[in-house]
Amino acid sequence: MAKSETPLLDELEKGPWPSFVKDIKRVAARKPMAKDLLRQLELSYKEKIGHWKHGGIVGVTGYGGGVIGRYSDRPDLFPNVAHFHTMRVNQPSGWFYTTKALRTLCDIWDRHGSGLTNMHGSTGDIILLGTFTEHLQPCFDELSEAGFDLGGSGSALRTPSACVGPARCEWACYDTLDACNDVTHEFQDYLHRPMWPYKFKFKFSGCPNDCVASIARSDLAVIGTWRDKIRVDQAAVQAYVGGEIAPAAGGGGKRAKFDIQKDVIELCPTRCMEWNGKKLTIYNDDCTRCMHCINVMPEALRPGKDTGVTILVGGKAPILEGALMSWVLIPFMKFESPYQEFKDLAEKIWEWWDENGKMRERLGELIERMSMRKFLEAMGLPAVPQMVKTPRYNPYIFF
Amino acid sequence: MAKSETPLLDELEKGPWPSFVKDIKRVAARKPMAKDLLRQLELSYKEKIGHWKHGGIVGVTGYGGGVIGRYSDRPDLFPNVAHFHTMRVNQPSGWFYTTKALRTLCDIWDRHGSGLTNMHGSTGDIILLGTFTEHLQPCFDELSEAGFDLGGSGSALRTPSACVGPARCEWACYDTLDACNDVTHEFQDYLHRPMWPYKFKFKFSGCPNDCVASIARSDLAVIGTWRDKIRVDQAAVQAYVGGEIAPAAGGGGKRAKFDIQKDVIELCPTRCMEWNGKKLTIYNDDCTRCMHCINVMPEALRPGKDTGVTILVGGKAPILEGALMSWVLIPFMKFESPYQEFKDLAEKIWEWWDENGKMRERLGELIERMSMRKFLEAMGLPAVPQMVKTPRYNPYIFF
Amino acid sequence: MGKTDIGPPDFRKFLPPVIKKNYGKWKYHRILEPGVLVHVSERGDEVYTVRMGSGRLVSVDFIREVCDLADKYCDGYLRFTSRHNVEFLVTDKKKLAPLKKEIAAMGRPIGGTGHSVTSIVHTQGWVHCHTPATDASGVVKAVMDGLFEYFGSHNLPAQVRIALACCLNMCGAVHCSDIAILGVHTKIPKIDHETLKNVCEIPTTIAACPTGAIRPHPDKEKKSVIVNPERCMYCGNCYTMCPAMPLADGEGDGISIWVGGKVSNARHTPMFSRLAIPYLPNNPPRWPEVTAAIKNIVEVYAKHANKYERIGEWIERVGWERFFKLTGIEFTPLHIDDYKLSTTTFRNSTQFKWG
Amino acid sequence: MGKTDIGPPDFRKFLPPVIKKNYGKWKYHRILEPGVLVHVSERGDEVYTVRMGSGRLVSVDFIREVCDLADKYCDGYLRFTSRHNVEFLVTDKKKLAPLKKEIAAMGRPIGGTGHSVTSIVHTQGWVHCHTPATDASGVVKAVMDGLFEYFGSHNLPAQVRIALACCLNMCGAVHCSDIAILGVHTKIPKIDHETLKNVCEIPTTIAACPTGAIRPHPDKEKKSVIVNPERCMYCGNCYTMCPAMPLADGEGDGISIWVGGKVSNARHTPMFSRLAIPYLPNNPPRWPEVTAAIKNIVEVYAKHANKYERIGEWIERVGWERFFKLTGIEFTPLHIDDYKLSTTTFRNSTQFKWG
Ligand code: SRM
Ligand code: SRM
Ligand code: SRM
Ligand code: SRM
Ligand code: SF4
Ligand code: SF4
Ligand code: SF4
Ligand code: SF4
Ligand code: SF4
Ligand code: SF4
Ligand code: SF4
Ligand code: SF4
Repeated sequence: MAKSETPLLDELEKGPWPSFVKDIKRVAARKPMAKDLLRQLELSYKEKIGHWKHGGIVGVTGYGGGVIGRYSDRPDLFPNVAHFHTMRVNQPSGWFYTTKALRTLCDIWDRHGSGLTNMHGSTGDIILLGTFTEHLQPCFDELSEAGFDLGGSGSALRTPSACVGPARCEWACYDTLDACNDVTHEFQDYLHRPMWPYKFKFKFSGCPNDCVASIARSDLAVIGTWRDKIRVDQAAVQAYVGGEIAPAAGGGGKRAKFDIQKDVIELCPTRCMEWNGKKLTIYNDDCTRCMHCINVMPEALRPGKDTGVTILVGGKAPILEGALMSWVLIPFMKFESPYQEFKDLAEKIWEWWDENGKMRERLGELIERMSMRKFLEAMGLPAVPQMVKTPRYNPYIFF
Repeated sequence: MAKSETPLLDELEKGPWPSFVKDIKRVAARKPMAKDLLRQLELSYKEKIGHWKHGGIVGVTGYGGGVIGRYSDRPDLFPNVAHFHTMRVNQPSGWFYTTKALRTLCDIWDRHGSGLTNMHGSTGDIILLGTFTEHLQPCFDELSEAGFDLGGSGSALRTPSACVGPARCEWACYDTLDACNDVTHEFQDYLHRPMWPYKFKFKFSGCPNDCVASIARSDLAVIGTWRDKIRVDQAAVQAYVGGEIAPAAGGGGKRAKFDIQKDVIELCPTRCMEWNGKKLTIYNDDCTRCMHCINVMPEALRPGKDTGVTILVGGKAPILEGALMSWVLIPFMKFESPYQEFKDLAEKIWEWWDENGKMRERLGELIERMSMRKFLEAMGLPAVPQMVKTPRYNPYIFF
Repeated sequence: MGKTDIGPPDFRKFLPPVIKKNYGKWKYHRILEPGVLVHVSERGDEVYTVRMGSGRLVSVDFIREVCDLADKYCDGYLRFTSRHNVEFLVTDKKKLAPLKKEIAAMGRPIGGTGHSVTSIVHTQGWVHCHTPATDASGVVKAVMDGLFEYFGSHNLPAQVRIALACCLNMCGAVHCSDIAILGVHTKIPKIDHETLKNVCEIPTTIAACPTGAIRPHPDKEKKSVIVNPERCMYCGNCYTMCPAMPLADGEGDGISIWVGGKVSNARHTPMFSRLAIPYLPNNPPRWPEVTAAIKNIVEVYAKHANKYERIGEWIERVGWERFFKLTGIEFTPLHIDDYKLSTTTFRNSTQFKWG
Repeated sequence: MGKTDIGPPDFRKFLPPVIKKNYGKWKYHRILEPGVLVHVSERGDEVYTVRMGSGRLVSVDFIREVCDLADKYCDGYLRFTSRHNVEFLVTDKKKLAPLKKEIAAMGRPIGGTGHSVTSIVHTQGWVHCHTPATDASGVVKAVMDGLFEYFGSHNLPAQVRIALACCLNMCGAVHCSDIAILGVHTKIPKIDHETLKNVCEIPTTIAACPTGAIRPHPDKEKKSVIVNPERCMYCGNCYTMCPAMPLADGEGDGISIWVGGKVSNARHTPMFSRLAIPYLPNNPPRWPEVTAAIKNIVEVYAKHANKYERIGEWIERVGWERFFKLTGIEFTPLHIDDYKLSTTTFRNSTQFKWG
């Protein structure tokens, strides 16, 4: 049996977690691009260094983004990955698919690329991983025929993402999927044609559990919330206490025994709940809607009905000034289709950011540089205590 | 009755709190300086603006500090405060006095100054408030005769201060008064002859209650602590619970009813205490020596016996880079006379600060600029987790 | 010529016998009543402490009166506290009543212990300093008159430490006080272009500004500087370095109020004071707006906080949203930090109360 | 030419009937067993979800296999989660067992729900990016092999979210994860002075450095730049802007481990990941040091944390001193921040534990 060309990578075929090496090898059998990818990766494993050159500018007609150019720095050894560009395909909101649509995508990619993908990229796109420049346009054409379009890249609006929301979650305070889809279609121009100081990302989570990590990974995070009371089913509370219903959120395992006092009452961040052995009382004025009690007793507690969203701005990774999490800009905004108030806000933000932002300066960094105060002025928004963890302790006030 | 020259100030003679205006008026009757001070202050009250010029350089022979020069900007109207310099007199540790010593001071100041003082200045000195340049030297000579010396000012070691400590407090973990006195005498040269980038302050508190505000008001804070267990007298605990002894720390007033669970157990920051109705258990490994339980039940709980100090550095007011509170540098140091280890540390710090500090750059600002890491290296001290609230979350590591 | 470098007198000479005998041997204390403590030593000795409020700016006459009392009741010993109050140390319990009576007769208050408003740490103000944006002693007198009942009582949830500083140099611990009164300028320095070149070094003056608001004067002849109003936040550091750049202004100067600071490590770690009210006008002699604002804060706190909750601990529990709502203080854009550490003060969570 | 600007397909076309019928009408869910949920709607309809672990870097063959299962058990519908796992939506409870059996037969795990280690969010690494300091898929495979038992069980105190980013650009949410695996360079850029002038703009390159470590090359002819090793912290931003300044180095590159980050608002507000281990060597193919270090952290956490305490909440309760002691990880000067917000991370209190 011929000695394997990828002894190091072969080690990763062992072990219980699904092996990407095994998966690539299947495709490598029929796809030289995949084969050479493995061979180049083996070299990287040996030398402990990547073998991809700085991306060039590649793309499809009419778009300034959606494709990440990639070239091997050893095309001599790995000719089939001399080019290995990736195409970002905008995912359907909530990553719902029919097998028919997925099979179409697979066929297109089998014809035009390495047959490898990331399902999905961290921003949310379907990542078609690796092809040659000449395949880009034909591949795009077939994708478009099949009803798919490219996602964002470069200094543009990037592909928005949404949590599963009302499709399958009882805690969604607004239609995350519709909002994400609507907004993505509304701003196609900004998405396909980079025109800003740098990238801009939206993320839509249906409630403060934030299952699409909007507060950490988007310049403008939309998180569902409610203004009225948590809905309580006292009988169901007793059922949890009595053990008839197992607490949710994986309370199972060796920590199964449910203790409402220890597991819920004492973990409420504002201690605004009381349990007297029979009845659960929630002082909703002091509830900060952290979701914990609801997470643990979903059959007994439900978010309120007067729902909407909290808008937060500024989240980003560390380069250049340090990582940021988004900050509360608007504590509460009603959020129904066609989301006009939200779209107007986005346009206003982009205008101010485009006017004042330096090259590669994200929204959060610009707000930090110019001051939240100037940003609020530009947005015509009031300063409210919900925006701060603490008022300033620095005495340098620009009266 | 002649109309008062100070109608506005006269308003401050009313009201229950002791009136400084009444007090000054008494002296003004016989001291023109005090009279003119009141008249100038009245003008300030009318114009809502101070009438003192930028201080000049005044002092006594052999010293570079200890006197704050002050000149009225209206010597024409208030000739007797044309000069109104203050002399900072180094207080005895813990602000203990005999009436004999105080009367001597009063006589000297009656002879050489306005007869007004601050008992005491925020750094701790006796402030002899206001005299003419020609009085400075003779006044100093008489003070010295009477066993008093000037405090610090300018870019020098300032007057150290200590809490009442073992003189009258049961919680002092070291002799704050002796340490303060010893250190002040040790470094007289640094105190009287400014030679550093800027000022430097010591403060000595006997325990984490920090009754001399060392963590906020000194570059090098010495706070008493212990390494072993809190001493518990179970009978006394029961006495508090039974109401035989009233809880200390002003538990009186309308909140008198003592509830050990609510007032002590649930307020321990690390929840490391348990009360089962009879016995108090403290898990000392998790105790962070915050003092609260001891504060409330002084007859039942006492600090441990293996005492010493925690050394913190960097505290200062906001100018220029923003206010700082001191940071843990050495979690535990035995602290007995002659405090040589501490004095060596102080010298080492000054040397590093003097070498690297910019003009008017405080120790805390220098550590921020150069990095705590470089400071620890220079001090030959290890990095320990007690020094941080949290390890870095910024990924820019200087490997 | 007096001998130099003799340093402070040895405190041991000034310790009353009962203190000398029990130095480092104290066992516990009790607060007998507002302003009166007793400390009991391991040998069973007792020393009673009567704490008398003092305005800090005091005359030699006042000191002599205090000495008379100390001679009469404390064998000629006394001390001052770290917050300017006088402490009479009495060994004979029977002397307490007459001592207290005489103190009252002098119109001096007894208190400042336990859960009280003790005396306000403050600075020079218009009495002596050259960079004040308000007075110190006057404001303190007015505020303490308003809070007088809280000095001699223990009805507050916990200690309330108030401090005043008359400019951003913040002498004292204004940056870590339950309530801080801070003098603020709100007008840019009025530059005296004539004298500047004689009294100031231009490079040092320019470097003195934390926000780079100072630039060389465009007219080279002037050999002076100009201030960019957009960048000035009135810190006064340029005036500290250059006497030709005063900021004091009768109309612009005023007082800002800060809350929630703490020095002790009890329960909660030490905290900075945070902005509650950006600006109240200087309104001597009794600063009605300032006294009313502080009284309101103390009373809302007293009504809502739990026992042993300092103001900062109370606010941390109920939330700043609730603080502004309960006190009726308006939250403005000025409350939001815009200096170096601003992002660490913004709320990165959907955890907040509606009011 | 394909039509442009058509945007993503309408998700409504891809919703299974049970979802369409109960869209926005779900009432509650239960976690039946690790990897299997049931959601019940207000009308009483039920949808069962089987969550299958996926390595994210998957081939079209894998996707087709998944489609086969979805056709057989879910009427041709499926979805992916925000952490790359596949979710099969089943309406007929009886199909669960056979579906699970077939998934197992494919060698694919079921789990990632509730108090588990769900799949690791990760990025390109050596597979595709040009700025990595380590691989992504390989490290994730090795680490998940080591933590495999925690994927399909609910034995942890709370959810453990692990993320990997192969350089400081931190694609994904490495900056807010319970455990973060971050590729780090430790050697300064190797400047290719020949090509630099053709491929880079010198001013932009110089401006790209957050610490001002880049200066024009002293030798004007070179028309290049040099890096001051003292000021460089290997962030890689210069390389992002200028292809002639690569940092990747076979010996110097490695992995740092960060802990205590959190995205959700449950109980505690969101938190950043904090440094636990500054550097572990790149040791492909199975990164033994990295897998061992992470397994140790997960197991010490599982042993000591209370129920519903994420790693960051546990550490906040016991103290970082205790975390380093229990895990045996060495606390070094590198753990202490030295960038812009450093002073907000230093301990301004005597409240700490001895160990
Ligand atoms: C493909 C993807 C990683 C993945 O494997 O999933 C990715 C890949 C790259 N990212 Fe990213 N980022 C990806 C999601 C993210 C995220 C997470 C998110 O969007 O939810 C972040 C953190 C949030 C943020 O944007 O700050 C992220 C923060 C960055 C940064 C740092 C930006 C900053 O302001 O700090 C850079 C650097 C840059 O933009 O120059 C970057 C740059 C890059 C580049 C283009 C490398 C470069 O410097 O040119 C990477 C291309 C790799 C390649 O060869 O394919 N990528 N990147 C993700 C996008 C796939 C998709 O479209 O679905
Ligand atoms: C007298 C006193 C206030 C009082 O009424 O008690 C005082 C008065 C002055 N202080 Fe102070 N400071 C006094 C304690 C403090 C304290 C508190 C302490 O020492 O415990 C602080 C905060 C801690 C600190 O040092 O940071 C303090 C922080 C300042 C600062 C800001 C320093 C900084 O780095 O931020 C300045 C500005 C300067 O030094 O240029 C300053 C400057 C001054 C000057 C010299 C004004 C100036 O800029 O030239 C004041 C002279 C006023 C006058 O005309 O008498 N004073 N100053 C205090 C000293 C009396 C004594 O010796 O006992
Ligand atoms: C006399 C004095 C020390 C001195 O050397 O002069 C002193 C004396 C005592 N302090 Fe203090 N403290 C003194 C200034 C301070 C300061 C400094 C300051 O205010 O500038 C603090 C820090 C304040 C802060 O946190 O902002 C201070 C924070 C405490 C605490 C902690 C209170 C808390 O819960 O946060 C205690 C414990 C208690 O009272 O329960 C305490 C307890 C005590 C005890 C009970 C200690 C003892 O056993 O003797 C002393 C008398 C009780 C009292 O005043 O009710 N002492 N104490 C100071 C009196 C000031 C005054 O005239 O009012
Ligand atoms: C399917 C998914 C949403 C999606 O649109 O794809 C999802 C689905 C659910 N999440 Fe989530 N979460 C999903 C990513 C997230 C993320 C984002 C991430 O990890 O990148 C977070 C933030 C994580 C963080 O804080 O760092 C997240 C934090 C939560 C929480 C809060 C947990 C906590 O105590 O901090 C809950 C509540 C709970 O589990 O008790 C939750 C609860 C739930 C519930 C129970 C909501 C519901 O009623 O349906 C869902 C299934 C339970 C489960 O997974 O145990 N979900 N969830 C994502 C599954 C990821 C996976 O494959 O493992
Ligand atoms: S963010 Fe909230 S609404 Fe969205 S999936 Fe998670 S728990 Fe459900
Ligand atoms: S949602 Fe959170 S804050 Fe509100 S009651 Fe439940 S546990 Fe408490
Ligand atoms: S700091 Fe501690 S030892 Fe000193 S007086 Fe205050 S309580 Fe007593
Ligand atoms: S000193 Fe503080 S931390 Fe220690 S047991 Fe007492 S209350 Fe708890
Ligand atoms: S706070 Fe400012 S004005 Fe007041 S004494 Fe100190 S330096 Fe002078
Ligand atoms: S007052 Fe302060 S901010 Fe304004 S110019 Fe002077 S130094 Fe600069
Ligand atoms: S983390 Fe860095 S190396 Fe990895 S994909 Fe993102 S940009 Fe590339
Ligand atoms: S790697 Fe980062 S710190 Fe080093 S020179 Fe490049 S940009 Fe500057």
